[in-house]
This record gives sequence, C-alpha cells and structure tokens, in this order.
Amino acid sequence: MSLEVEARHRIGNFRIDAAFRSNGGVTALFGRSGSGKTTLVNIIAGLLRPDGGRIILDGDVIADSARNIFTPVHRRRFGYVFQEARLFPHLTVRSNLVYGRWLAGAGKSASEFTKVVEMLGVGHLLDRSPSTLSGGERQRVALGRALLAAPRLLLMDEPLAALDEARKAEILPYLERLRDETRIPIVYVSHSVAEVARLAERVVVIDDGRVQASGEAAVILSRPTDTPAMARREAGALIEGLVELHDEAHKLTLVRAGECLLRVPHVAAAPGHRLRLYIAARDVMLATTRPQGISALNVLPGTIVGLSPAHEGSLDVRLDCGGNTLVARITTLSREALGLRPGTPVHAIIKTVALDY
Amino acid sequence: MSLEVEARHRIGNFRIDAAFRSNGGVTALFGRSGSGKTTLVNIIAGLLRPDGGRIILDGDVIADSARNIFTPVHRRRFGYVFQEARLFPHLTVRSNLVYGRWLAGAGKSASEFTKVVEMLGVGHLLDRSPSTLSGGERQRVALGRALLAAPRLLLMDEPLAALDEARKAEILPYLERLRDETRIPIVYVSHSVAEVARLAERVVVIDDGRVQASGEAAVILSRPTDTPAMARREAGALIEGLVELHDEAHKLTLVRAGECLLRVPHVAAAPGHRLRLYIAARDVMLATTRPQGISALNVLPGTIVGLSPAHEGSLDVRLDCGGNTLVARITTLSREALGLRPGTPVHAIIKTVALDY
Amino acid sequence: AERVTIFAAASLKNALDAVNAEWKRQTEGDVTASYAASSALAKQIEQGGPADIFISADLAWMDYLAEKNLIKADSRSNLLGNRLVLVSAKADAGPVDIKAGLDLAGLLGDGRLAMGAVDSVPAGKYGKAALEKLGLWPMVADRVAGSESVRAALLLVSRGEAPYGIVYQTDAAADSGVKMVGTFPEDSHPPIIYPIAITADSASPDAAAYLDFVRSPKAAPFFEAQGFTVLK
Amino acid sequence: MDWMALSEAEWTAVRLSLRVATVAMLSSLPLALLTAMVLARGRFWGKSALNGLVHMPLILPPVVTGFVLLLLFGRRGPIGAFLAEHVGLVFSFRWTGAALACAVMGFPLMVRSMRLSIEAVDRKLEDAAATLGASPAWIFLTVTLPLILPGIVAGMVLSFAKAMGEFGATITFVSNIPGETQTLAVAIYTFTQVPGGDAGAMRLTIISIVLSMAALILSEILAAAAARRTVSA
Amino acid sequence: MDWMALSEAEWTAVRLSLRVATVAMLSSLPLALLTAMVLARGRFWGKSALNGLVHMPLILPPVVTGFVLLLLFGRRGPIGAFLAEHVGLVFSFRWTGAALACAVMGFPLMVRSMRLSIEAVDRKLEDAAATLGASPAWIFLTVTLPLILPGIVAGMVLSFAKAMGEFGATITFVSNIPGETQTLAVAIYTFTQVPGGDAGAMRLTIISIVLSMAALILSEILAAAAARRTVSA
Ligand SMILES: Nc1ncnc2c1ncn2[C@@H]1O[C@H](COP(=O)(O)OP(=O)(O)OP(=O)(O)O)[C@@H](O)[C@H]1O
Ligand SMILES: Nc1ncnc2c1ncn2[C@@H]1O[C@H](COP(=O)(O)OP(=O)(O)OP(=O)(O)O)[C@@H](O)[C@H]1O
Ligand SMILES: [Mg+2]
Ligand SMILES: [Mg+2]
Repeated sequence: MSLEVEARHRIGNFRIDAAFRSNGGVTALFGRSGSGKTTLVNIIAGLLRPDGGRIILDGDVIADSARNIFTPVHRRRFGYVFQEARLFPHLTVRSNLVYGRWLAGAGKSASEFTKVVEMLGVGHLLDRSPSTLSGGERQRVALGRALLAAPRLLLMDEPLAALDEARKAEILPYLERLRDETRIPIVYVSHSVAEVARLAERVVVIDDGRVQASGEAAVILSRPTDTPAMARREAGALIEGLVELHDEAHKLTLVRAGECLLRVPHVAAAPGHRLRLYIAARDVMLATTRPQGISALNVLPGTIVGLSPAHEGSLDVRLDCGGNTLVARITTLSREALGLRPGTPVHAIIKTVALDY
Repeated sequence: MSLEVEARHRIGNFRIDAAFRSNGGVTALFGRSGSGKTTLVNIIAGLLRPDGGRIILDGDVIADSARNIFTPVHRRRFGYVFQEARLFPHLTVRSNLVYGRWLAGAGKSASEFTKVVEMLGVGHLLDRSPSTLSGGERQRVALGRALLAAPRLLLMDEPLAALDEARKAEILPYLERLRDETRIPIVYVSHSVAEVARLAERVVVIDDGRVQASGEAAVILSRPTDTPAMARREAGALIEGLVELHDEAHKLTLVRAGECLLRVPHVAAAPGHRLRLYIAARDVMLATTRPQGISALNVLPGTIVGLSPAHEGSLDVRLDCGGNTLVARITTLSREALGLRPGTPVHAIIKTVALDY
Repeated sequence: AERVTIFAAASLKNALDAVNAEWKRQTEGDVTASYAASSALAKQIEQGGPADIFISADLAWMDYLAEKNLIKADSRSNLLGNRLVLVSAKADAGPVDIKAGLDLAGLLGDGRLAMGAVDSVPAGKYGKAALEKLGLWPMVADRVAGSESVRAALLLVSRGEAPYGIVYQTDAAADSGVKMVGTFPEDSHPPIIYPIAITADSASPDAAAYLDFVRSPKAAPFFEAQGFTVLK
Repeated sequence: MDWMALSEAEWTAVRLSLRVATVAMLSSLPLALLTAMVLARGRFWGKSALNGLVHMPLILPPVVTGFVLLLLFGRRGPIGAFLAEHVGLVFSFRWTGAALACAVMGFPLMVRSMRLSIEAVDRKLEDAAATLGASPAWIFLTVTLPLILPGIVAGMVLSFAKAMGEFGATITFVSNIPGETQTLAVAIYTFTQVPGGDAGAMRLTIISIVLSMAALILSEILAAAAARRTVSA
Repeated sequence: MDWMALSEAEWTAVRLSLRVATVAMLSSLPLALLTAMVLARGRFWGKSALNGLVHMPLILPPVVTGFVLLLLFGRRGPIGAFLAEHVGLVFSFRWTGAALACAVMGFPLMVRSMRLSIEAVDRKLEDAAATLGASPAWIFLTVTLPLILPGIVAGMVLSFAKAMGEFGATITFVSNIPGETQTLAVAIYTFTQVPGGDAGAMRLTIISIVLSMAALILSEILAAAAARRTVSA
C-alpha cells in the first residue's frame, strides 16, 4: 500500500505546493491553523481539482494533471471524515451511517455495523435526526459513516477534536486495529502529538501550503523545531521496539528497543510484535548515578549526544540509550547542577505510567 | 461577581437537571460527549428557555421560572463562543468581529480591536468571507467576535478545540488576563484537563444532564473518579501556592505551597501572587530514599495517605506533602517493590518542566 | 345524431343555452357550445378548431373567417340584432334623450363613461361610432373607460364607479342595479349584428339542421327573452 | 344549501379542473426540476435566454400565451402536428391542451421555487455523499432532492393554484368546451360574461376556493413533515 | 425597423407599464415580506386561512380578482372609499389602480419566494446575533434580511414579470384608459381582439419581452452578487 501525493493549487491568496509519499499506514498531516491541511485533504479526496499535481494510490493513478487524469470523487472510494461533521440533515443517524455502506455493496456485514456503532457509542442515537445531536455525537456519527463505507483510503480531518479524552481512548485503539489489520492507508490531520505519535508512521509537516518536513514519525517528532504547530511541551522522541514478553500479574509488557528493555503498561500484542513508543521529552528525567528505591521502572543507561540551546530556562538533552535516541527536557539549573555536557554518561528515568495513552 | 445557575429541562429523551454556583472567575463545565454541556450553556445564554430554573448574575435575576422572569438573549449581553463557529456568512471577517462591538456602544476602543485581532492572528483575514476560512481560522474569528462584544459573562463551548497547540498557547494567556483583569465570569466547556486546570477556579462535572460533582478546581481535579470524561492519564491534583521569588537567571519561579517550595518554569506574576498548579499523577514519581544527582528539581518529602485500588496494573497514591495533597500514579510492580502502604514516608519527585503548560 | 359544436360569442350564453336545451329536447340531437371572445373563437377555427357553427358578436370576425374561406359562404346569415343603451346607476337619474347636442359631458360631471373598449370590444366600437355620429365623441373621448366586456362596463356603472355607461340593451335589461335612461337611435351606429355561419371544416351532418332550427321561430322566443332582436 | 347544489355540468367542470391542475402540475414537474437545476447550477452561454424563456408565460398576457400555444401546438401547428402524428398526443381542444396551457402558465412559478431551493442547498453535503461513493445521479436522488423538497412543494402548490385560476391561455388555446376544456376557471369566466351569471360565478368560485384550500392545506402538511426532518444540522 | 417605430400612444403604454410594474413590485414588498415572515415563522390560529388568502389571486380567475378589487377598492367599496377620503388615495380609473391590481396578482408569487428563503435561514445565526446584543428588529435587518435576499430578488422578479403580463384583473378593475390604465399587456390584449391586430400585438409583445428581459438580467446580476457574498460558511 503506497500513496503518493503531489499538488499545486491556488485559492485566493493562498497557495499550496506540497508533495509527500507514504508506504501505507497512517500519515499524519501536522501544521498550524490555516496552513493548508484541509485544502490538501480536499485535493486528495478529489473535492478540489488542483491546478497541477497527481495522486497515486498503490500504483493506481487516481489523478494526474500532466496526463489529464482525474478520477471523480465517488469513484475514488476515499472515506473522508470532515472537519465539520457534514451529516445529512434529512436522514436519521442510522441512514447516515449506512449511506456509504449500502453503496459499497455487501462488503460490510451487519456485525461490522454493530461493532462500529458500539465502539462509537452511538447505538442510542440511531433513530434520531442529526440536528438533535451534540457536537461530539455528530463527530462520532461522521466517523462511523466514513468507516462503514469500506474505503480504500481514509482521510480524517481532526476526527477526534470534539471528543472527550475517555471517548478518544476508546476510538484510538479501533483506529490502530484498522491500520494494522485492514492496512487501509490513512491520512490523518490532527493537532494532538499524542494522537499522531500513537497512530502515525509518517508525519508531514505543512507550513503555509508547503511541506516543511516529512518523514518517519520517529524522526520528525524528535525534532520539535520542525513542527511549529507542536507546543514545546509535546516534544519528544519516538522509538521502535519489539514486544518481548508480558507480565500478566502486574499488567506490564516488556519491550525490547535496541539494547534496552522498557516496561510499559500492558499492550495487547503478541511477543515479537513491533511497537512504537513516543516518549515525551518532558517525561524523561536524567540522573548521574543510578537511583535506588524509586517508583519509576525504566532506568536506561545512556550517553548525552547533544544539548539544544536553552529556551525559557529549559533545554532538550539528546541521549543515546543502547541505540535509541531519547530526548529529555531539563531546566538550565539542573544542567548546571549536574554538569551535563555531550559525552556525559547518564541514566534516563522514565515512569511506566507515562507511557500509557 | 457571582453566578448562580439552576436548570431543569427536557428535550427528546434527554433530561437536564443541574445547578451550580460560582463566585466569578472561570467555571469549567466538564463532561463526556452528550452529557448536556452545550444544553446547559444554551440555557444560560437564554437560547433555550428551560422548563424550570433560574439564573442569577451578581444578584441580578436574569431568569427565574418561579417568578416568570426571562431576560431575552440580546439583553443579557452574555458573549457566547459556540461549539461551531456560527459566523455570519454574508459579512466579512471584519464585520463579523465588530458586529457585537458596535452594538455594545463605544465601550471598546480601536486598540482593543487591534489587540484581539493580533492575539488571534486573524489580521490578514479581515476582508475575507467566512466561507473561505479554515476551521481554526473560523473558530478564532468566532472567539474574537464574542470577546469584542464587551460581554458581562462569557460562555465558551470548546473554544480552542480546533486549534493547534501553539495557537492555544497564545490564546490561553489572554483568557487568563481576561479572567484576572476584567473579572468577567467565564463558563468554559472543555475536554482538556490542561486547559481547565490552568483557567478554572471551579469545575462542574456534568454526567447525563446531572451535576455529578462541583467545587473548587483543586478538589475536583484531584478526584479523577468523579470525572469520567477525564482519561485516566489526566488525573492529578491541583495545589495552591504563593509566588515566593523569581530566579531570573534560570527562568524559574519558586512557589510556596504549604510547607513545600516548588520550582516551576518562570511565571509572570509578582511575588505574593496566588498561583494554582495542576500536578498530573502521571508526572509524580515516588522514592523511598531521597535520590541524588537527578535532574528533577522538586523532591518533596511526604507521607502516603491512601492508595486507590489497582486498575490495569497501576494505582494512584495519595500523599500529604507538607499540607498539600498530591497524587502519584505508579505501577503495582513498583508498589510491591517499594512496599508502599498508608503511612510510608516517601519523596515525591516532580520535574520542573512537567509543570510547564 | 352527430354532435354539433357551436363556437359562440360569450354574451350569447344565456340565450343559446336555452335554445340548445330545446334543440336537444326536440331532436334528441347532441349539441355543445363553447363560449369565448369572438376573436379567440375565430382564431381557433382558423387553427382547426372543431366548430361546426360560429356565431360572432360582430361582423368583423365573421368577415375575417370569410376572407380565409373558413366558413361556408352560403350558410352565412345575420342571426340577431341588439340595441345600444345608456345606463345609469342612480335610481333618480332622469331619462336622457340621446341626440346630437346632448350635454353628455355635463351629465358625466367628473365621472367617466363606461363602455366596452372602443378599439376591441364590439359594444365599444358601436358605442364610439354612435357618439361620433351624434358629434358627442370629442366631448367624451378622454372620459371613456374602456372595459374588457360589456359586462364589465355594466359592473362599473352598477358599482357607482362610473355615473353612466353604454351597453347592450340585453345586458341592461337583466341588471337591476342599473337604470336604462336612454336608447341610442338605431341609425347612429352600424347595425349591431350577430352573424352565424357553418364552418368550412364542419363534418357534422346535423349542422345545417341546427342552423335552420336556430333561425326558426322555435328558437326566436329564447333570444327575445334575453332582449335580442331576431333578424329575418 | 340548495343554492350550492351543483349541476351535472358543473360537477364535470370540477372534475376536469382537478384533473387538469393535477396533470399540469405533475407533468411539468420533471422539466421544471431540470430547468431549475440547469439555471441554478449551470454555467453556459445562453443561460439568460433560457431564463427569459422560462419567464415568458408570466410576462406575456395569457391571451398571447394561449395564442402562441394555438399556433405551436394546434392541430396545424408544427409541434402539435408532429406530436399528433408520431406520439398520438393531441392537444387541440382536448383536456390535454388545457393541462398544457396550465402547465405552461405555472412553469415559471415552479422553476423559480425550485431554483431558490436548489441554490440554498449546501453543496458540501453533496460532496460528502460523493466521498461515500454516491454517483452524481444518486446524490441528486438521495441528497439534493430531499433537501429541495420545500421548493418542490412550493412550486407544485403555485402550479396547482395557478392551474385552478388559469383561463386566459386555456380558453384561447383550447376554447371552452364543456366536459373537455371547460375548467372551473373558464366556466367562471363564462358566467361573468352574461347577465345574471353572478350567482353561478360566485358558486363556482367558492367551489374553486374550497378545492384549492384543501390542496393548500395538504401541501402545508407535507411541507411541514419534510421540514421537520430537514432542520439544518 | 420602421415597423418597430412606436407611436406616441404606445410609448405612453410602455412608460405606464414600467411605472405600474415597478410601483406594484416595490409597494407590495413590505407587506409581502411581513406576510412571508408570519407564514414562515408564526404559529397561530388561522394561519391556514391567511395562507389561503394569500394564494387567492392565483386561484381565482383574474377577472374575478378584478371584480373583487372593484368591490373593495372601488370608489364605493369600503376600503376604496376610506382611502379616498382619509388618505387621498384613489384607485378607480387611475394608474394606481392598475398598480394595485398587479401588486395583488403578484403577491402570492412574492410571498412564496420569500417564505421559501426565510424557511431556509439557519436560525442559529440569528441566535448568534442575539448573544451579541442584537434586538429582534436589528437581527432581522442585519442577519435575516441579507440572508433571504435571493428570495426577495426572486419574489420581485416574479412580481415584476407578472405585472408586465397582467391584464385580466387590471382591465376589470380600472378599465382600459389610454395613458392612465392602459398598460402594455392591456394594449396587447386590445390588439388581439381586432382582426388584423396581430402585427400590433406582436410589436408590443416584443417590446414587453425586451423590457422584461432587461429587468430579468438585472435581477440575475443582483442575485449573483448577493449569492457570492452568502456562500454558506
Ligand atoms: N432535540 C433533541 N432531541 C433529543 N435529544 C437531544 C436533542 N437535543 C439534544 N439532545 C441530547 O441531549 C444531550 C446533550 O446534548 P449537548 O449538546 O448538551 O451535549 P454536550 O455535553 O454539549 O456534548 P458534546 O461534548 O458532544 O458537545 C445529547 O445526548 C443529545 O443527543
Ligand atoms: N477561497 C479562499 N480564498 C482565500 N483563501 C482561502 C480560501 N480557501 C482557503 N483559503 C486559505 O487557505 C488556507 C488553508 O486553509 P485550510 O482549510 O487548508 O487550513 P487548515 O490547515 O485545514 O487549517 P485548520 O487547522 O484551521 O483547519 C487558510 O489560510 C485559508 O484562509
Ligand atoms: Mg482544516
Ligand atoms: Mg456540546
């Protein structure tokens, strides 16, 4: 599964000129308000015919201005969760949900419907009119409508923005399963680093219509300077690991990443399964000696690779811990007190619960 | 400034029966999607005439079903930032912004306009039509429109949901200033504990139309069980302190809370100023002995007061640290390893950068 | 018997309905009448309208069809005549002797003279001709309110919109709201004639019989009852 | 209410009027919808001309419209002759002609209402349907059409009401033949043309009003039902 | 195009038609808007009756409408007498009467268009305006009115077009007085009533079409300008 997007377009004074590619999985579009994320998604969906560019999904040329190819929206079968819900006001919630499903043919079973409805918690709303729904309910129905349309590609424009954390925590695992099981490519617009870190394989950072950075989520999210849309507090590093074993008694999972062993909250994945962990810089503590008697379960020995310039009294310390890059944010006071500089051997201390989403 | 709200109403199968009072400042409405937050805000605004109840602002009876008083919406002068932007499609962004300002009379100067426009970053959009704005731009204009109407009370329904973290970080301080300087009471609906912790004096937790808990933000946010809308990862404790002194060199501020001294990122508040700090349980580490050579600047001695039941391999430990209640989330494995039980003396370790918003 | 279809000027409705009822009773023949403005009927006949017999409210539209050979020339005759009268709404209005030199303008005061539209409605055309003949036209030319039909003119008078009106005797007789105050001399205007003819396209074998019936003394009383003069 | 008792002929006129108005309304519906769609959404050369043409029956005196219909759709008219020969559809002096006249007279009213509704449709909903795999035709059927229902109902009401009151074009085009082309409105007109016809005209007018009111109330109920389901979400 | 040269009388009819149509359109605007508002938003006993009344001029043959106008607004009619005495407004045999007849005939068309637009307005925008301190009247002026502009324009177009074509009610109510009540439509009708009048009727019809088309195109430009600003946000 691969997606290639290239688009040049102009609306009013705004100009978009962006290209990115992804090899399936979730591609996160990240960028400040007004940077062109929705415009780009609209172009992918075919709702906006760009002045130039092309879209290739799995070798299938969906659109190519050079060759004058333009597949109309309804033949693309790209599910789209819009930034505003856009429910059909004249249909009930149930009819909204099955609108695309029906068109997709018998591809989706009734059990799929039940599953999605349950996951989204909209079962009690099925016979209601969209006008009577709350903001979050509307967004959930819109999400369900796109999911049930059996799309070849999912475009999601801030799909969880109006939802409470508890609800998000229910939906995210579903999206993860979707990503892992069906391998439907997903283009995901979000302002939440936590969401992106958890879901995305690739991150494309858009700024003023241009791709400012794009690449592996692990790489991009570790360079907060590339992502102006990310608040500083969300900087961190993404590390890849393999599930080693589960400690069922304590509901923990051991993850091997390079030479390190990390204890994370229980993950429903078989040993050997690949896992990505986003470790926020603010969650990493440094110690010059191995601390004793502390609650944190992860104490990783490592070496300081680099220090970012101080900003507002704090700085980011880049570490190498057994082949993994970690970022720790500490105060300038701590740096002075501990005398940290590149090459200093340190211990990175990370609470297990900080790795829970 | 005080606000008293009492409302009983029924729409379809949904029934709201809620009452709360606040003594000014920001009151956060917290609750899951569909719990009735928007309905309650609509009742306060006067857009929905409830079956019964009353609204009293500063002794001024705005509505009272018992006495058959109902001030029409436009006489209430309650600014309202809607969950959807609701911009006037036939007016330019500028006209949208000044719509209420004009009606409010000369109360707002041109400099106020410039200030708000700048803060929201919508200066370059002034002559555009709302239909050409991005989702976040629309929300910002809606925010500006309400702010500029010189309201007596501000109702904000997830005003920052569609915004990126960087933009939020620009707007939040403005709202804080608004709260502190103008003393306009604000009713603030949000799903973000960080936002609520930062802004709100009071938190009202709504569940299925009923007030499930209401009170000081410090109290409510420390009892995550009361707030099902809060993901577990957002549990924590709010502590109150006074600014002691500033360490300009290291951009730190020392805050005295009870007998403890906390180092937090620099705060623009004069010594003696009250400050509220929300300390997430996931950010608190426990140690049985005082650790040495670590980067965390805050190591607070305390005693375990209680332990919550374990859930999914972790539990919350309630501490008393020099008169402050803190909550630390640790794994069951750590509890066993460290042999923690009520009465155990421990050190709570909190990174300074974790206290940055 | 074959159906006979009559296209007749709308003002003939009352009389002709009665005649037709009698024809049906006597011959058990089928007859149906379409009443409309003579102009519309003439044009419909021109476009192939299913009329067997045409009765026009004036000679002009019959001539129009005759020129185009759309009527059987030998079947044409003048069926009915009518008189032009002056009516007034005021019950106390005295009789008016209609002759040259009449101070019609004085009678009208600041009111208007209601009549059929002088360019299009037959009664209007006759009325204008009569006024011209009597030399009264210049006096009232810009005081005329031309109606879409005689009936409308009559209504204007009976509603008091206009103090006087020029209408057919047949209409005036049937309206208790107006008072007939004078009759125009018969020689003051071209004879008011309702011509009748069988259309060229008529295929109904009963058309001729019907025409004979309408022109026979058996039908005359019905026309006379409505105030028409039956022409020989 | 003996006075209200209708003669056989009058009953015929009532039935005919209802048939003519209903057929006029229903048969012009598809073309009106298409025209409204084209005017609301299309961008083409000659759009103004089409728009003007649609308004013609309103701008022209009904007599002229009737006359034009007579010339075009009459037995000897180009279209009338063609249709009679190839489709077997004869308008001249038939109730079908009355329906045609009423349909033409009501056409601009129908088109305007529909166009207004089409222009008010949020195209974003149609976009959403397309992303769900709906073809343009399916979108039209399942999204656009239900959303413009108020305009369609309004257009139908106006067309029906107009058909009940239309006599100018009708009588000019297809004459005034009892049982065939004499609708209520034409019958009323006929009554107004003869002395003593007022009572008859009044009686028929009241019948016409009663019928139209019933149709109107029905339409309001339908529209309200449609609106209840399409409160903007 | 000597054939097109207009006589002085015809010029008068043209000017009169434009004046009558314009006055009819503009003067019925406020009442039509009010009625549309009441029908779209109001909930009261007798709403169906009001709705029926509004549609009356469409349902009744124009001649009947003309009769009714004469009965009500004529010199002796209750309203006509009152207005003549207290306001100095006389309709009978005046161009004002022609304008009244045209306004009445166009009224249902105007109301329907406006009502359709009013019903399509997102009330939530009005709510938003209220929270910003706008009184109901101010909301109507600054929010509702601009949003229903398409309906108002459509209503005005229909009313104007109808006024250009109206003659049945006009001639019945205020007769056919050259220079005073003889509008183009009435003049055309007059031509159709005399043998050989076709050329004259045709000439006036073309003029009427040209004028109406100009008005139509103007309205489209206005509507497009309004629409450009109110694309749903
Ligand atoms: N007209 C109606 N008929 C039936 N139920 C309704 C109606 N209007 C609202 N509700 C229900 O009332 C509940 C409260 O809605 P409300 O909009 O207040 O929720 P909310 O707390 O703002 O949620 P969110 O966070 O999703 O915006 C919802 O469950 C909604 O479905
Ligand atoms: N018709 C238009 N005319 C002018 N500018 C436009 C038009 N449409 C969009 N824009 C501009 O294009 C930019 C990109 O818009 P877009 O909706 O793609 O932003 P976004 O990244 O999705 O932002 P958000 O996070 O706020 O939703 C915005 O600055 C917007 O103002
Ligand atoms: Mg966007
Ligand atoms: Mg809500």
